[in-house]
Amino acid sequence: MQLDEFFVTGEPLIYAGMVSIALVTISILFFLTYYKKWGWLWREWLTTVDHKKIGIMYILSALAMLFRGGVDAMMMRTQLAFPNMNFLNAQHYDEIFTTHGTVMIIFMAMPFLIGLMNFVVPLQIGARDVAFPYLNALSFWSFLFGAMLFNISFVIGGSPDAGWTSYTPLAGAAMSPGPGQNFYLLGLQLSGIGTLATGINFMVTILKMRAPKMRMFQMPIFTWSTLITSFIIVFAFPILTVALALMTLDRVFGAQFFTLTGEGMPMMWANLFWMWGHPEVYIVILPAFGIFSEVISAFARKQLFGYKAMVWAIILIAGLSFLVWVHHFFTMGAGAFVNSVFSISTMLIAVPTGVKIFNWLGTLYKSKINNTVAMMWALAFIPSFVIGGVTGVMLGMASADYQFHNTYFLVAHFHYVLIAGTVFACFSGLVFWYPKMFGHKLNERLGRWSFWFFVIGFHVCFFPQYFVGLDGMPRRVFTIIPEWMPLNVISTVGAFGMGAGFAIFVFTILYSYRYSEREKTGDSWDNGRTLEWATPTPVPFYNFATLPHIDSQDAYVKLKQEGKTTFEEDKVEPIHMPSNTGQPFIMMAFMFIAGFGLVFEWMWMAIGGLLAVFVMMVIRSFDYDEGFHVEVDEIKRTERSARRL
Amino acid sequence: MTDHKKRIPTQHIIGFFLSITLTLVAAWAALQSDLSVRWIIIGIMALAIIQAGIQLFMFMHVVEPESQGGHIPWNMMFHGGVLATILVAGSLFTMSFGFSHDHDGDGHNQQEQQEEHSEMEDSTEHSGH
Amino acid sequence: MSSHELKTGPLEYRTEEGRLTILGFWIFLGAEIVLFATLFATYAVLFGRTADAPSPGELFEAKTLMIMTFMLLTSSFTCGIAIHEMRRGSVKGLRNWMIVTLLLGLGFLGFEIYEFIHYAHEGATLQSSAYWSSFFTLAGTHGLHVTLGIGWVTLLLIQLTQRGLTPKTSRKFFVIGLYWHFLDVVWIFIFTSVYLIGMVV
Amino acid sequence: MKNINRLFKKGLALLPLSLVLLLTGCNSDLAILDPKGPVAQTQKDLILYSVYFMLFIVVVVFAAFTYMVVKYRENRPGRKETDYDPDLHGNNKIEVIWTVIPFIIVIALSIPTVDTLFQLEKPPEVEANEEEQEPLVIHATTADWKWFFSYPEENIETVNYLHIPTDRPIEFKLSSADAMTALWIPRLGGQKYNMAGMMNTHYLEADEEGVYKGRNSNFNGEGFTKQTFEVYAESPEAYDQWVSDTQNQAPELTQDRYDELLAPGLTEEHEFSSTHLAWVNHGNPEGMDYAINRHFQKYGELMHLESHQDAEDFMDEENNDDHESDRDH
Ligand code: HEA
Ligand code: HEA
Ligand code: CUA
Ligand SMILES: [Cu+2]
Repeated sequence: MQLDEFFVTGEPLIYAGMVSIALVTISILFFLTYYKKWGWLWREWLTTVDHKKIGIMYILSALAMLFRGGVDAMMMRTQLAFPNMNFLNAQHYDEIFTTHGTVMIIFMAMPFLIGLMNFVVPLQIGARDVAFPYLNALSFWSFLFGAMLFNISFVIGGSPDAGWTSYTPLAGAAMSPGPGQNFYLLGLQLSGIGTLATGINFMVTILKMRAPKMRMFQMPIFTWSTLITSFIIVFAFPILTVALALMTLDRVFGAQFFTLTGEGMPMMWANLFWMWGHPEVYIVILPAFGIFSEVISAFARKQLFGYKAMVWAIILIAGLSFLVWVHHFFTMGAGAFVNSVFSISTMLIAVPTGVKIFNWLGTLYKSKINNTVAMMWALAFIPSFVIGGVTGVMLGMASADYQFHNTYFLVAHFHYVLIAGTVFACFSGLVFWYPKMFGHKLNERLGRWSFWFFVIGFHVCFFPQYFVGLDGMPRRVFTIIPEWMPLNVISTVGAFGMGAGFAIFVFTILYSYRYSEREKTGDSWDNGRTLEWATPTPVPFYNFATLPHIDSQDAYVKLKQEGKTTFEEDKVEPIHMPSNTGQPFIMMAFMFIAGFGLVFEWMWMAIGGLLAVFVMMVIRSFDYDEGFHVEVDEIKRTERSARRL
Repeated sequence: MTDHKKRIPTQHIIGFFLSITLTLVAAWAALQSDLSVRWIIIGIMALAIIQAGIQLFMFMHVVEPESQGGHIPWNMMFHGGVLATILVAGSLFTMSFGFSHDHDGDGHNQQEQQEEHSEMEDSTEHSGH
Repeated sequence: MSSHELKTGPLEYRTEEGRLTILGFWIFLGAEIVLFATLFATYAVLFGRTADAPSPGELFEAKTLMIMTFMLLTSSFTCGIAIHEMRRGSVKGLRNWMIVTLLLGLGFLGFEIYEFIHYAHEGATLQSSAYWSSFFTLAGTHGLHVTLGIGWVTLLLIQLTQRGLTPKTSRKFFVIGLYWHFLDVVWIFIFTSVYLIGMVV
Repeated sequence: MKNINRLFKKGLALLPLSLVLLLTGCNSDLAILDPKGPVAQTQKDLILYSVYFMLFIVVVVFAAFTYMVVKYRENRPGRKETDYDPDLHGNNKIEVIWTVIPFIIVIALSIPTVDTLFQLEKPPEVEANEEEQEPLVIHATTADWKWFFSYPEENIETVNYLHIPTDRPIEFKLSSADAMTALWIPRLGGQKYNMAGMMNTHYLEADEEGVYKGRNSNFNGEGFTKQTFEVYAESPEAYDQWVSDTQNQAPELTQDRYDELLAPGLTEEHEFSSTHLAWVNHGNPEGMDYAINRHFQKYGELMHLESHQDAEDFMDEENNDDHESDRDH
């Protein structure tokens, strides 16, 4: 392979991208060296197994990915508002919507939520870490290396261009030769492994490591949603793993699963993809629902309305999520009976989701709404999501979907649920838990600005898309007819509004780092209802000095009433904690190398990388490190200074 | 599997004996018997499920008290089974229309008609010359 | 993360770490069920799509199949005995039965490799058709699991000689026991729905 | 800030209203809501039916939401003590109500959905004053990035455009020579996939004369955007005339010519006085690898397609002289 085949050439945009990536990398390396931060980076972050730090790393990476996906979105919107400017040609546009969709769902939405789960869930249930801290680090690094593998396709080898759904035979070796599609397969494969491990980890954590006496039906609702999400992950991700592996076998090893030759069956890919893909969209919405429940009940200063109904609704949605996948290909011609079955199962999801919506409204009833930025994101979610949801039900009516399918009506639907649901939740949750993570709040005034820009921009961007969809504008086209221009221009204006909102959000983070008042108590909002607020800020690495007995929902409310804390001096005992280790980072780095080798079909590299991974596993197997104990004295010292006793 | 101190693992031995027998029965049903294909498939799949049960309960102790009555393991196995059913049955349900879109029905007739048609065409052409 | 150790019950369950790991492994097995189910679903859907390659009925041999199946069934049994011995506190019993298991596993693998090579000679490879792709992937994934299991048992046997029976080593053996039985379950379904049905239809 | 705040929430509440306006006001403009045939009509009716339910739901939720947000703000002037009840944690009766009502709505939506699903599998029903006609069979085959329409009974084939008679059901036989695509003519009805090695049946019908836009609506690579065609729906007489003109004047389609056309790329409109079905039907398993075997190497090549580049059909009003029956939309 020639060097000019290896690097993507001939595109000014990509040269610009390469230059900026190089500059950013060089400056990061420079600062790390200049301020002698290498050791710090390695000790504190790369080798950490602390769920809080891992959570923060997830969130930072997800924000970076939101930026990347967002820039993709801006480029698409620019192209569609000025189709004759030749900003993007067809091929380039195809690559961009593919990476946009993939990055946003796999490398932005999921990691963001997993980051929040990582930080919050162990604190909410009174645990000192997740069940398998080592595995947790492994998950994170597998996600990050997977994301990097996917993202370098931008400058090396070429991006995938068959849509985030990668339908075969288009995505097969015959019609999409070259490494692009392999990046998709291996990037997702690598990060998928980590996601599966996360699912297992959280299930065990939540099922087995709750504070003494905390019953399942006393768990905070975000923890519940994490549990159920993990359950979906455990049962859905293996499907993706297999589907990706099969396509890899097709592309790299000449198998015939989804090919046009050898009696392959391309549509089986669509089937497998959506058997994972539909549960996947609920993987990114259920934790969001959990976050909204927490935020709404905290700032409404009221217990969540209908807690039990809320929990059962989540469980029901999770169950149904495995029974509706065919609604993504109603138009495949499977016949009226099949479509009827899946139409009905799809629409049924509206019922438990409705129950949730009404219970949030019920929580607001007779409440005292404290309109903070976190709450505003949560409130904006309710009406916006309902629009996305009811249009989803319209898509669910198969015979109508024959007209909606593959149009902007669909694009509008999924952005209404993904952004108003998942993205608003990420912002809401980040603002809400930010003081716990970083010891200071985000500036509220700036927060409002970013909120309004983003939310108004969002509606301006996506509401018109319903109508341009009804007018017959298909998705994934890079140029449009004059009739569709006005609505598309409006849409683009809205998109840039969102861009501004996001820019202000990032600025808020920097501004607040510099100017915000530092936290003095653990209960930053004075409204904390669950155990995470019972810890001091910053949270000691072992989380809880002593574990309270929990006998009610909203445990911290009760603790506050009784004047108790999670530091009962006379009950402190040594705490056992796991040691840091660089193994996960190194193992996944080898995995990355193996993946990279497979992408370019350099077998020596793939095999070498895999062997190194096995060696790391053997090392791990012989590693009998038992962790260490935090002594009582140290705990007391830490707690006293943190609590200013 | 309450008593782990026993010298002779009766449960394992029974399990082993059963699994060998069931395997033989299945092989016999499939290769030697003259049941109809449909009944063979139903029968041997049922045997396979029983065997899976034997492994789970007699060898893997899904429900032993040490794992708290196996509540969670049992749950995972059960739901895994449900999902496996959805995956296999669901894929067949929605995918196997594949070749019957039309090929068995009038699709082929179309094709034949078409062939006749072009043959006719050919002949007229020839006679025209 | 408490390091409290129980004084009674099987070793592998005595520490919190052991209990969590075993539970986690069960959940992992749930995921494995789905993984194999996806392969089975693919196999079922692609059944009959042999293109120009021979059909399974022509290639499958009842004799090899029965030998392989009995080897794996027996290995599952010996593995169960090994864990039983472990719970009785017998390092020797555990080691010896585990070695028997290992050998049976190796035998199974040998036959599988022989079988695959044989099919390839007859013109059925991963590349020859959709059906054969799905066959080799399904059976191959199982075979790969067995291979990994063999490697894993070997590592554990070394650790057993180094450290004897501790809560940690016995937890590891218990877990691989689950894994091994699980592979047997998967094989039963391959035996039934791939081989037997393949020979009947 | 507070004011904007409130204003915006009001604005949100107005959204459904704007929906009504757009739906009624621009009704006739939006392609999907402007049917020109019975299939599209059925779908439009179903869509409007569902929209009424959705509007009802949206109005209820928005009203309740606005009420809560306005009334229970902490610093609303005139807040009363009784407006706060932190211990209110649920009510079974109301849970049942808001479970059952959506459930009923779902049933109300399911019935017509299932009904139309079965209807759409058959040729559209004949209206009272019309005589029943055999559907016109047209094989619609796609290849990267063009359309072949074969009329087996008439023994003609067109590329990238389609003529149909009005008031007669059309039975499309959909298949693809390579990637998965979909036939979609919004004003005549919804889409269905074309797949290699299989054949889907799709019924449409026009009951008004006119030129309608049709396209491939399922992404299949670089030329996707430009894989469009025009549908000339004309009176049966005009249609028959066109058929016989094509039969008499158009060249025959040879296999070489066909293979050439099949190669990935864009192409102009063509017509032939024979069909490719004579030697390959891509909808049969045997026809599945026909194109890929012939053009394997060409699928990876880039066209560097830009939006001003004419793809014969899409942005421009192209060579009308092909179609004497051209009419305005
Ligand atoms: C967060 C992600 C998310 C969520 C939550 C949803 C939620 C839903 N989705 Fe969506 N969907 C996507 C993400 C999501 N979707 C994506 C990404 C795609 C496209 C992928 C691609 O092709 O690229 C997609 C595509 C998609 C399709 C395929 C369309 C097509 O390709 O032609 C369909 C069809 O049925 C559908 C339906 C639904 C339904 C019925 C819900 C329901 O869960 C919604 C339920 C909610 C409500 C209904 C609102 C609240 C309820 C009430 C107030 C009660 C009363 C209401 C009624 C009785 C109706 N979605
Ligand atoms: C969580 C998922 C998620 C999110 C958050 C988004 C966010 C956005 N999406 Fe996307 N989208 C998808 C998931 C998502 N999308 C998926 C799955 C697809 C389908 C892909 C496929 O077909 O395969 C899709 C497809 C898709 C399309 C259709 C493309 C096509 O079919 O041709 C469009 C078009 O408008 C679009 C637009 C946007 C916009 C404007 C945003 C905005 O919300 C983005 C917000 C913007 C930022 C966060 C910008 C940050 C950048 C800056 C601050 C830089 C400053 C620069 C400037 C202001 C210039 N998306
Ligand atoms: Cu999908 Cu045939
Ligand atoms: Cu879906």
